[in-house]
Amino acid sequence: MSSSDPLRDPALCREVLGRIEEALQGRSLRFMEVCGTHTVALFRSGVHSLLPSQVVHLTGPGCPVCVTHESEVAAYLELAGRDGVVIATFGDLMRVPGPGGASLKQAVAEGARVEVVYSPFDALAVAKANPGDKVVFLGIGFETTAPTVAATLRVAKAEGLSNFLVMPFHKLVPPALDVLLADPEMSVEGFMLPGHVSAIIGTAPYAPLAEKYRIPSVVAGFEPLDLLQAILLMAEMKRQDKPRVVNNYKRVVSDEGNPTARAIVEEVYRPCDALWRGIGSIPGSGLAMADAYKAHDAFEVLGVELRESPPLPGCRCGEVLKGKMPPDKCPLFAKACTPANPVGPCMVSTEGSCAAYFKYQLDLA
Amino acid sequence: MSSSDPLRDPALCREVLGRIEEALQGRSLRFMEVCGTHTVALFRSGVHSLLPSQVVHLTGPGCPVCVTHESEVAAYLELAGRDGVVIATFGDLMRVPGPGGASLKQAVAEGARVEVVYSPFDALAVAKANPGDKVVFLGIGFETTAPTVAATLRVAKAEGLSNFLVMPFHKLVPPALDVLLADPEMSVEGFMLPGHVSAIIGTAPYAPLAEKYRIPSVVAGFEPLDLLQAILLMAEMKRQDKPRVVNNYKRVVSDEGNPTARAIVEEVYRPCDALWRGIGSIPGSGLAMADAYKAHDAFEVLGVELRESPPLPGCRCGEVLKGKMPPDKCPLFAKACTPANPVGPCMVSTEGSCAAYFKYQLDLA
Amino acid sequence: MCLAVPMEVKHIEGEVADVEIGGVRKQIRLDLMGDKPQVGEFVIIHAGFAIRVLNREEAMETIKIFQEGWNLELV
Amino acid sequence: MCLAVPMEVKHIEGEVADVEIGGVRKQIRLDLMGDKPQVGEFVIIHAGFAIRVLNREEAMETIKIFQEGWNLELV
Amino acid sequence: MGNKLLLDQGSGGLASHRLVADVFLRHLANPVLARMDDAALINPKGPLAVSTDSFTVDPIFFPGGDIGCLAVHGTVNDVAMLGAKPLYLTCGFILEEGFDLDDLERIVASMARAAKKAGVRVIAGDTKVVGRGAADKIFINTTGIGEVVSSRPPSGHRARPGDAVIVSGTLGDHGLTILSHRQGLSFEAPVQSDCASLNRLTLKLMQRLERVHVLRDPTRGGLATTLNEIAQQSGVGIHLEEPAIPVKPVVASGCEVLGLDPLYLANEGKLICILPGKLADQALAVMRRDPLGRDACVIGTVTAENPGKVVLRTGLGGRRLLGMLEGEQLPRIC
Amino acid sequence: MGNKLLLDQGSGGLASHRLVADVFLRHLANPVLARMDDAALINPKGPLAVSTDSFTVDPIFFPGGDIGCLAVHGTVNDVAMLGAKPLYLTCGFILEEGFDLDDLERIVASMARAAKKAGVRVIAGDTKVVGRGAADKIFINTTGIGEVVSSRPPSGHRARPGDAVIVSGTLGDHGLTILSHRQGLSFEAPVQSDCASLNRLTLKLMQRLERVHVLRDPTRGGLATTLNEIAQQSGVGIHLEEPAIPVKPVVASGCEVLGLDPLYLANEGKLICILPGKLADQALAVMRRDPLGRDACVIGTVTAENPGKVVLRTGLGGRRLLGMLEGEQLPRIC
Ligand code: SF4
Ligand code: SF4
Ligand SMILES: [Mg+2]
Ligand SMILES: [Mg+2]
Ligand SMILES: [Mg+2]
Ligand SMILES: [Mg+2]
Ligand SMILES: [Mg+2]
Ligand SMILES: [Mg+2]
Ligand SMILES: [Mg+2]
Ligand SMILES: [Mg+2]
Ligand SMILES: [Mg+2]
Ligand SMILES: [Mg+2]
Repeated sequence: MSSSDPLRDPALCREVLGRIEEALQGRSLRFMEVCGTHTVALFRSGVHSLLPSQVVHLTGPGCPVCVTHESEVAAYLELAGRDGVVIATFGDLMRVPGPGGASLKQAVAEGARVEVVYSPFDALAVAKANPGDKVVFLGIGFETTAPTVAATLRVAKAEGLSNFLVMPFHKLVPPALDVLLADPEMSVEGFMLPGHVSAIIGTAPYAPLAEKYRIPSVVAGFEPLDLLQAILLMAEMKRQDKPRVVNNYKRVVSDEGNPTARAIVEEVYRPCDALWRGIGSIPGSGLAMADAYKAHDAFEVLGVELRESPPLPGCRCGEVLKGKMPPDKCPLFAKACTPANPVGPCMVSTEGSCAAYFKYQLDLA
Repeated sequence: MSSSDPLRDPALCREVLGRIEEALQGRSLRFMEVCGTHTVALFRSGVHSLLPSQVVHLTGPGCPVCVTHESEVAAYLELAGRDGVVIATFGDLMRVPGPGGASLKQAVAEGARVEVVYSPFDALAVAKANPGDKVVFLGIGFETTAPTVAATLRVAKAEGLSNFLVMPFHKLVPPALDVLLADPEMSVEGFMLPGHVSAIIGTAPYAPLAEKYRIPSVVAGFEPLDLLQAILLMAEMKRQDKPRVVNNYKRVVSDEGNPTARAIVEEVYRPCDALWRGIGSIPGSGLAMADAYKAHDAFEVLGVELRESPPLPGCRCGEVLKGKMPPDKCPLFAKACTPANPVGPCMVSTEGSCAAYFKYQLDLA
Repeated sequence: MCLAVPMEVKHIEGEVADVEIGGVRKQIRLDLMGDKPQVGEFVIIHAGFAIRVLNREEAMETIKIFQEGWNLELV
Repeated sequence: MCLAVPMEVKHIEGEVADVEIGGVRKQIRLDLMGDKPQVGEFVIIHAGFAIRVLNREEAMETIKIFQEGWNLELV
Repeated sequence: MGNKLLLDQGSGGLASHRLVADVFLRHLANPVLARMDDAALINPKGPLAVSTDSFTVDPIFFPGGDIGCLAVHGTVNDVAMLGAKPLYLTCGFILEEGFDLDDLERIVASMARAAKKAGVRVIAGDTKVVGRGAADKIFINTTGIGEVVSSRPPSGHRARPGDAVIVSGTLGDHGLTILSHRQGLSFEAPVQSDCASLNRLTLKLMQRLERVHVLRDPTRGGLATTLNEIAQQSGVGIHLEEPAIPVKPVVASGCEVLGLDPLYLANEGKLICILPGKLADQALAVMRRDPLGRDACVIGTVTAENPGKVVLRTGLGGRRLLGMLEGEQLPRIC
Repeated sequence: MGNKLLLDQGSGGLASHRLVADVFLRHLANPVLARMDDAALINPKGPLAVSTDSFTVDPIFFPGGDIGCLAVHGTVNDVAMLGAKPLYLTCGFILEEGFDLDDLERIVASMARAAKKAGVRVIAGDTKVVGRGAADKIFINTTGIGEVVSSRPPSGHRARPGDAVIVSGTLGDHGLTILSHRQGLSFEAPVQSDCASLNRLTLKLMQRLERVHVLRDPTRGGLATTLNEIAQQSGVGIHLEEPAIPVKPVVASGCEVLGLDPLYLANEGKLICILPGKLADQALAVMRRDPLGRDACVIGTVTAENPGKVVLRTGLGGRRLLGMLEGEQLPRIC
């Protein structure tokens, strides 16, 4: 695999690496990415293995799959087991474990009808093909994904497709960042901000990062050069002691984000508290169905409730997700907890912090 | 395969064979069996190959499968093709060809849902297992079988099993015998009367055979000795010129038959005209659903009609069924018409006259 | 037409009987039997229903006629 | 989170666009685009929806900064 | 690992490797299989007999056996029918997502026992898992390889007039057992499948009686179909004595009830042996000394007349054709 | 005969015989198969390589091939990877009642062409027809037998530090082709399956380069999985240069869109060749002269460090593990 894309240019990247060393002036930089795709990009590109040892990479709550709460998994598994229900979902959720290790993969093996779709819009086709069933789309995802589900619901409503339902499990990033930053143990010196979430929400919601917490923050893309630039920018800001929110992904992210997408989300959903796996409830960090869309709310129509499930014993995901602990310091890591038998959510998704460490990091192997 | 049953005793059988020769006194005996199980029993036991050459065996309309009319096949195939319909049937019907050679076997291959059952009562279980579908039992069979279907319908009605339907295609033997005997070309000198039909209807309906037509007739069982005794009795009656109806199957058939079975048939069905394959319509030879059972009448509930279908080109089944022509004299026999590609119904069922000749008769091979 | 086999009644419960022949056991219906058979009797089974009790004396009779001199009296 | 890829718009019909990258063609939805993209523009696709038009000048800009002297001005 | 099979377990990835190690290798292991290369390396002495069969039997567990041991017996027997000594088996599993892993293990353990008893080794395998509803529980393909021990291996083409036709035991046991457990045909019968590997019996026959003309196992289609094939391949007639054909009373009764003919029912542990008439007694003696041939008997002869046909002489001395059926027998009422 | 498959056609009776004659024998006939005995009689020179695989690919027709030719290529290749000359195939078909007979014939004809091209003969077969819904259209098992031509056949256990790792061409073509035709993932990509028999190429390699250590076709699980297997079997590390790994732009793009990694996608006409580093150029020269090895290149080396692991050096010079996946890749949004 090779690319002539200048954003992947080895020479350019090496130059930036050199600049990072210079900017650090021998001091450390503890930075956190809050986007799972950044986690994976850092590892897959090899950037992670090339960073100077002073750069400490912490992984935040960066994957909407990982943060799906056990109670949420239990709720959709309960539906998956019902007759007359077809679950439509992004592939990412298939292996996410719920209480007792149950997953959609297992539910299918036990007879549940589950369709993996590429787009929520494809789930509409599933609903049309199964008029006698309820087709329940699992609405996971951050601010990037929520609008795609909302837009699909608008079409379903307009077409009167009453057997298309959604279980909204969306999560919002800024409230989660607030919780992280409010934690007194938090020692992050820079944030790599999520590129595609920002494409929707713009840069304004990040203002407190620089203003209130004085943490250098960079909205970053996903190419090697994007990653290195972001780290360099954080290092520079730290060196100059000029914390700001820098948008270094302008080719995709504008300061105002995507107001059309946000308007659609506001039409279809309303904010609510949400359960984050490993973290717990975060006020205002979720989206529930707006009244006008209740007829498509799987919770409402099918009478499902989130039931408290006990936290996974021994799992330190909460600390990992908050950046308090690197994955390989969890006592279960690579022992009781592996991608085949994930104890915690961070080990599940390809994007999960623990899974990325397990899969990509050479010196752990 | 051997049997110590005296009814299969070779020595006894040989003695009866000798007695037949004696009784014939060099003259011929053209006898007809009107029961397909007799046809097959004559061949399978080897009796057919042992009969003196003066005994000419004619096969009558002896198999309720063979006589199922193309129009009737077309009607149930139409239903088999519908969504929400499950056909339940005796195995015998699976290969019976309708117009264009279509059959239930092919319908299944094309997606129809068809369950082969041993008993009509088993079809009730199919109906219970598929509450969302209409389960249509194909009510073929003569007087022996009609009561089993009628009794099943009584239970279905009592249990309120509204998705259990029947298509009554039953045929009655005495009206068909009347038609045969009324044919001026008819040259039969003896009737081997059906054992199990008689178990239901008794012997009274056969009275005209001896009285009006002066034809020796014997109600016969199905063991080799039964068959030979029946032939001997016919030969004796012919020799003595004392035509009668003799019940030589008293272990199963009483003169009054089974009045309980007949009463159940009378409750559930009413007589009607029926189409016989190869023969055409015979007045009063069929059974239609009585008004009290209309709710279980597939014709009524699903809106099916028998549509005239063209007779099969070249097939001489009509003549074979009437005993006018031995199967191997049909020009299509064993050439265009084989059990694999039956042109006419007589080639279809194991009991079909042409099929029996094709399968069992050595000198034709 | 109308394959039917004799099977021995082993047990009766309502309209259902357990019947047996040569070790093969089935459950069959008795709806068509005016007088219910006795356990130990043979019934003739067609399509899952008993249609007759087998008359064993008559069965022997048929054979005896032929064994004892062939006096075919056609009365 | 949120895998997204840039794809070139080849054809638009209502809320549906045909997009392409490296020979791979898909149909995607434009519901989230306030200003519809032009044929020939690149859009960022996430879960079957276009979420942004790719700003190519900005793309070049990022690289140029680094190619032309590293003047990281943090304004 | 739950107790239901997941698609992942057929993916070729880690879950597949665990399944292979935990179930297949654990029960079937031997040094050839354990290499886990793309192909197995063997060094038999030619010439070889090779046979393949897929097993789709439903129910997968039945009195007397299961789909696993059947898959071993069936292919071992086909190889043995060339007068060969079966040595190697390959196994291809097609499994339905959601299949019970305990059942899988039971089946694989049964295969292992059957293979051990027959003296064959499983040298190569393959596992595919297909989505729920894309297969019915489990299908197994086995391919067998054996060393041919005779310079003139038996063949369906070698029946000659004057040969005796021998069967090694009662017919229809397997077929009736399967039917009696088929949904909708509920009847009970104290009968079990005869499934067994016949290779030790055939080897004895080959060693003691060099001039065996035909060996064949009357599986699908039963005795009648298999004899018709031989009659056609050899261009001879086959004349059977119906009273000599061994059928268990329970099988005969079951067939009468359902309107079936036991001569068309499948057997999975019986063989037909055709050889010069004067060797018949010797062959019977060899067979009857083996538990699998205890009920062996001569059921007929090969004739020059009626070439390509099978003719049955009934108990009464009458004769009739015993032809091939169009397809499978279905229960009948008439 | 209608144009939909009937259960009768798998019954072993007349309908079965006609199907075998009209479809299977017509296309695949050769003297060994035509004997139609229980087993085929062959006389190869040992030692032999034997491999079995079942094919359940869906869709059954795809750009570049179909399940029929794939069933030939796949097993021919596994046999070839032992440095053997594949000569014989057995085929087991499991067919769903109602399957289109024209499609069946098309598939069998495709197998016949593939077998002819690869120089192998189908010597034994089996056909089962299962009820509607009990299988998904058609499954094919093939078992292959080949003569081993080398005294030290290649094996996954023989990779040694200092060896070069070569692939014969671009990766992921087959996997992406299949994905692009899978229901619900509708995208179009001008790519076709690479499915092909590699036995002529491997034979050339074996003849010109006696010291080939490992040959393996990276099918299910792709390059990454196969190299991990080899690393574990040989107890060595495998270090890859990511920029050297050939992937077609369209495959790379398709993977980016779906969130997949082409190194885990199946290939059906590619091989991995591992041999002493100093022979790498010679091997490349042999491969590039063959159309199926035109794009061959060295992608890495075998090392003593990191035993059992595959390590990738990225374009930037960074390194990371390339592990095995738990199961099949699923399209992702994150
Ligand atoms: S290694 Fe496993 S248990 Fe530990 S934090 Fe990660 S996911 Fe949780
Ligand atoms: S041989 Fe065929 S065409 Fe002729 S009468 Fe019989 S069934 Fe009809
Ligand atoms: Mg391989
Ligand atoms: Mg075979
Ligand atoms: Mg076999
Ligand atoms: Mg394989
Ligand atoms: Mg199933
Ligand atoms: Mg065989
Ligand atoms: Mg293989
Ligand atoms: Mg393979
Ligand atoms: Mg076979
Ligand atoms: Mg299907």
